[in-house]
Amino acid sequence: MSSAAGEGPVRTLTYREAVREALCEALREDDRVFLMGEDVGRYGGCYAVSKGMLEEFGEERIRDTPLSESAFVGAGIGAALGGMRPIVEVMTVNFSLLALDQIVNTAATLLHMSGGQFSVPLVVRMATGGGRQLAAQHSHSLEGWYAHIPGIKIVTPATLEDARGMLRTALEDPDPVLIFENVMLYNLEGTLAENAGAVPIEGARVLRSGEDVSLITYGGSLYKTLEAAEALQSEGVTADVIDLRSLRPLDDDTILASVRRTRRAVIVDEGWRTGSISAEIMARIGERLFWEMDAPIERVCSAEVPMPYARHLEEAALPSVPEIVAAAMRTQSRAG
Amino acid sequence: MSSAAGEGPVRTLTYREAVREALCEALREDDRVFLMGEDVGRYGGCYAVSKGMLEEFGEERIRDTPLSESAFVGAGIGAALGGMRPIVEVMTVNFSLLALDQIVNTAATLLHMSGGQFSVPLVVRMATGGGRQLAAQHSHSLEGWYAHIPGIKIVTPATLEDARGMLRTALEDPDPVLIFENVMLYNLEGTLAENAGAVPIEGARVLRSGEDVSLITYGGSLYKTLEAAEALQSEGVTADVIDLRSLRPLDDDTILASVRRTRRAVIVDEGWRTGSISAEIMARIGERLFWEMDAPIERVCSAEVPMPYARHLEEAALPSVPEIVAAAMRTQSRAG
Amino acid sequence: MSDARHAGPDLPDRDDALALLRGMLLIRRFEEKSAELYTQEKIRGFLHLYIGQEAIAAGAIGVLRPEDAIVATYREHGHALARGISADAVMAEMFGKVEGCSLGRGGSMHIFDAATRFYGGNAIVGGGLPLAVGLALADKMQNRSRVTACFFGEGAVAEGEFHESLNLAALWNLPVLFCCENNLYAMGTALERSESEVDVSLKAASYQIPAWPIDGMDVLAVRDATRRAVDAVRQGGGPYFLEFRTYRFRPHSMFDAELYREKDEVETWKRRDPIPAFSTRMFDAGVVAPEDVAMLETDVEGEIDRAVRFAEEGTLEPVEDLLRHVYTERTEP
Amino acid sequence: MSDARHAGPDLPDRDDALALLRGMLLIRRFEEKSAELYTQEKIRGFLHLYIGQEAIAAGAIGVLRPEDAIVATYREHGHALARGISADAVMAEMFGKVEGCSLGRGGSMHIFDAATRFYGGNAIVGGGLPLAVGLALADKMQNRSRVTACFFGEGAVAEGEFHESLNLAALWNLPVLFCCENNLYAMGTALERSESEVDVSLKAASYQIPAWPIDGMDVLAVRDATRRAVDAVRQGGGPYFLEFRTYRFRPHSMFDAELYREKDEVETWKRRDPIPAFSTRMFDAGVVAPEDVAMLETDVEGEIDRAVRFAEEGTLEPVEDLLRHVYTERTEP
Ligand SMILES: Cc1ncc(C[n+]2csc(CCOP(=O)(O)OP(=O)(O)O)c2C)c(N)n1
Ligand SMILES: Cc1ncc(C[n+]2csc(CCOP(=O)(O)OP(=O)(O)O)c2C)c(N)n1
Ligand SMILES: [Mg+2]
Ligand SMILES: [Mg+2]
Repeated sequence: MSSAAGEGPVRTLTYREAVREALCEALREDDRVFLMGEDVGRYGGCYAVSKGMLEEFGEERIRDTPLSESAFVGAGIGAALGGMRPIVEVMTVNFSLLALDQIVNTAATLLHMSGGQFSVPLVVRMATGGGRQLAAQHSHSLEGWYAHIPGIKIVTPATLEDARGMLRTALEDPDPVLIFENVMLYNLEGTLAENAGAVPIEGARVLRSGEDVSLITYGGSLYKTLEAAEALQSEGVTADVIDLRSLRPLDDDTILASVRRTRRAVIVDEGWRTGSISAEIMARIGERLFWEMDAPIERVCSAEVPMPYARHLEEAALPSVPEIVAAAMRTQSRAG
Repeated sequence: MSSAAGEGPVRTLTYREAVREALCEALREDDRVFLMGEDVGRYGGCYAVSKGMLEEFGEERIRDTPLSESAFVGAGIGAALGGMRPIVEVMTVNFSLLALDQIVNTAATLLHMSGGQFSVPLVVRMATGGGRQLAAQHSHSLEGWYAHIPGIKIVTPATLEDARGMLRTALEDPDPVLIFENVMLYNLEGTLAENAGAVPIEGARVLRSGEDVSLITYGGSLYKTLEAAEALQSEGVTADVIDLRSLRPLDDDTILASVRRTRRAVIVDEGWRTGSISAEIMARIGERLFWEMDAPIERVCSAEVPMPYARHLEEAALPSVPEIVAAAMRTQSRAG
Repeated sequence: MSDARHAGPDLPDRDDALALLRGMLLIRRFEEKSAELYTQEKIRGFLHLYIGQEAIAAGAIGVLRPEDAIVATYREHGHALARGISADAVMAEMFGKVEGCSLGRGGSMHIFDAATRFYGGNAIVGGGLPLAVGLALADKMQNRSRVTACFFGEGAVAEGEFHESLNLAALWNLPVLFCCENNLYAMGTALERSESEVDVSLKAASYQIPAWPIDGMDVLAVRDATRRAVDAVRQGGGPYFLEFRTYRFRPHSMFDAELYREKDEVETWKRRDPIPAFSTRMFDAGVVAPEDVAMLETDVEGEIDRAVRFAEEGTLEPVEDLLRHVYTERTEP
Repeated sequence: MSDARHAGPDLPDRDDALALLRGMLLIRRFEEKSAELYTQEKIRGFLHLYIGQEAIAAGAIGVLRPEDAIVATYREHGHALARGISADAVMAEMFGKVEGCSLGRGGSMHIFDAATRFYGGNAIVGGGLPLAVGLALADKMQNRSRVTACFFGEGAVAEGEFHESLNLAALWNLPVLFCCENNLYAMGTALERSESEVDVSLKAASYQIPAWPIDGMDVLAVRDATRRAVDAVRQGGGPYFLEFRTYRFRPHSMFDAELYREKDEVETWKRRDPIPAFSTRMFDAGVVAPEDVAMLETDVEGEIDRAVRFAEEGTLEPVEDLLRHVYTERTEP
């Protein structure tokens, strides 16, 4: 699905492997880097991302933690202050709620409270998203929610390039970066340049260009959106597809440049509709391009319901390709 | 500042007293109701709201808790399931982050996960907001952020009537209701009808009517907004002022009816700008009234910075009357 | 309590022994069937089997009265069945059918049942403990002599919610029975790799809660300890903590490659399988005969087959109802 | 350690005694001045005074080396001064001036200083403990023999973060010195109303961390215990826990009506005021003379006056800089 940008030699791998490569590279190249979290070591990672890494790097650097989300996220902050470059894996975003105090009240505020003295070069990775019938406590998509918090950065690698390349840049960042990996992407297969490496963690990317509408999305919804764009094409509607890549900061320039041209936009995200990141993007477009829009901005989000277990209900709750197509088509019809 | 709606006899009291009256009434009239939280008893409440209540109701029903936010909020959920009507006071929204797992993963999901079997008639009260120079860890305004979560209700009493009347209705609600009391309001003095009692917890209220712009706000920003409306009037611009009262659910009808008429809107809220509740309201207006708007919707929010201690910086970070006036004036000038 | 551990509980009579055995067998076969149905993709999501730990649910839950409450985890089919929730309702739940005990909205990890006061089915490790404290608080405030039994794994001991909840329960003298099922692993993390103090009972005792380790592979020991504990709790003695030492024979969930433990260790524990251990003991004591077990097996098989059929034949909730059960449905006055 | 508690530490010499006394006096007078400035509205927000607890900061922090780290709470002026952060910088911080140690962005609750490895100033009860664990983890992983001293009140013991952090520190054998200042109250909540087990050291010991109660009103006892503990930690012995038994003489903050404790109790404790207790003892032993104290008082007064002047004369950060320090400012390459 995903493909390498450059021209050089490429290879096939999964998103999971791309993340693992990035982790291994970071640990190999910088002694200060270590991975810490529940079951990252012996078990090989809940989603098998860190499988085999314990053998290569040892248990000090592939550090299994007890079930103590708040303490080990906080310990990550402390270790970052102490000169290390910790990568804390919170198994899934669902459990990160137990560590939210450390993230919001400490990681995000420390630099500011100390008048600029203490930067927190912490990377937190977590799996996010629904779609695996894991029901109401295991299917949150809260990355857009986290984007409300000043002092942290939120990135959402959706492509193999980003899975492979964002970690490195996040580790070089002096401030806390939260990386959200959508659970549905781990098995995604694609090609990647042999020499794929670090990529910026800021800035959106236009993955497909069109004239009639801007489809704006990120993470797990990217492939649905690309599929929708394909379907729209066959209806004669061509679409820009923007992968936001970073939710905080948002890349206003790329979003506005696209929408200014297409004059119509659909935002797709897996957060619950009310207060999702789509609302923020709609607000920004409205603020900046009010006079230029040809149709109300549409959004396709998750239904406002804790995720049901039953498959047909979960499917109905999540954004779908037909919904995206329908929303895009609505932007094409004139008048109110 | 605040004044009684009806015609009957009135009396003067503070917002704090109105909340206390509501609490006392609830405890007197229903044996199942009790108040639990840090320092609600012996200390008299961090903001002196429950002062004197221990003496009247005893320590079983005015229940001091240890510093264990997650456990006592969770115990509130359990007690609600067990037939009680707990009012859990989380001292301030800042500490509620420690209890977020219980709120989001249990209180908000239990009814759904159980297929409709277990309602959670829990009321959680917390103080919210900045403005008292309490700096980055003690000045959050996260009520709009909480409004993202399906399964809970979010209310923000801004007037004496609501401080006095929403609690009762919240206690009668079968689902979790979070009541956010802005810290700057506790000393607010006003009049209230002698017989003031329960008021609905849903539905916005138009507190002032005008023709030229809709000023939409809630909680601590209400009085700034009313002041701005007064100032605007002297510039010949008349404004609707809407007190949202409830952030989840939002009262679309009242918002849309007003904006449909004024064709211009300013949202004022104390949340950090990105992803604040104002974004959601802007999104909804854009979705429904795209063709009817005469100007881009404006918002006045908090600056995207952890709250600085220094007074002049805190003041600059929070929404202010001049900013609201300026935003409203911007909506009055035609063309882009 | 210590007496009990040394002398050992009395031998059960035939009916009693058969009931205990049936209880364990039902869970075992139900779980085996669930594993099968998972590979057939009839059951989806996460599936955590209780195989190896049956003596705990079967031994402990029988002691509770109907008015008592239960709080459990995502590994809770055993507790649900032991509590008397029908295999039909649990199976249908895992099939995502309306006939499931949670309408199919919960799935394997979220079994709920108001009729038997079964409060889930919590998939957040440690998340159920505060809930149990609150249920017990409600009982205490309403002067009811009910007990809330809260089951959780030893992995939960590291969570802040464990600490806060035990303190609250002890401080307020609440009728909670904490049942820690120490199966030595939290996913792939062995207890000694997650706790500085591996004696879980000792940890609990530091809250001034009476706490005992119990052989969780011995259904009689489990029942006996639970009886004494429940009696103490019901009489207003405050919370009680039982650490059931046990082992899960299967992977953590259906996704687990079991890299973290030796096959040998698993085999050693399997030799202590609570079901043959108990039946052999009953054979030896002449309380139960091998034919009885064969009959129980047939009976249980029938019950499970019916449950699978029930689940298969169940209906899916209409998609139009997606948004239901987010807020309580009230009939307007 | 128990030896030390029985035999008592050696008598200090004159310079040493004067330094200890000056350390305590500086904090006491600084806090008294702060209270005054608060009523004048020069200092705003929340203000938590350390009066009564001076022996702890003065006694313990002197033991640390420059390369060691400190994590503290919102009641941290004493620790900051004891660590050698200038009264100027702390006072200016509370005035909200750029010359303050946190640029005036932090205020009374958020004193930070990179030069002395003073990591705040955390206003979330219990929030500093995980941080301390992480700082110690960094030292251990980098093979540095540094100690992280983490100060917190007994109220924090009920928090989940306390539990999780102690376990992590012990499990990983990290160089953290946990310093619990048990002043018997968390705001208005007495220890016995918040903990089922009121022996805080016993609680800590349940994580297999060596833990001792120390008389926190005796600066020599504090210092002696801290020395031994720090030595053990620095030598790789893992974490250590000291419970300093103390009392705060003033209200929790400037908003506290003190409804929860008797005047008598406060007066009883004031008779154990660590400053006169120590100076009297030094007079009696002939180590220090009353005139010395008078000189120290004058000296301290001067230092504080200068600090107030410094703060008064300080500058406000330009409002245009509001959005600074949210993210690290990098000079583009
Ligand atoms: C707060 C939280 N963190 C992590 C997980 C992921 N997880 C699910 S089960 C489990 C292990 C729990 O072990 P234990 O408590 O011993 O119970 P067991 O599975 O052995 O029955 C983990 C880490 C979770 N569900 N909740
Ligand atoms: C998580 C959290 N909950 C509540 C508060 C409000 N609060 C501030 S200080 C305090 C009491 C803390 O007592 P203790 O830990 O004993 O420290 P002391 O104030 O006695 O020094 C409380 C409840 C807080 N700051 N953080
Ligand atoms: Mg386990
Ligand atoms: Mg205290």
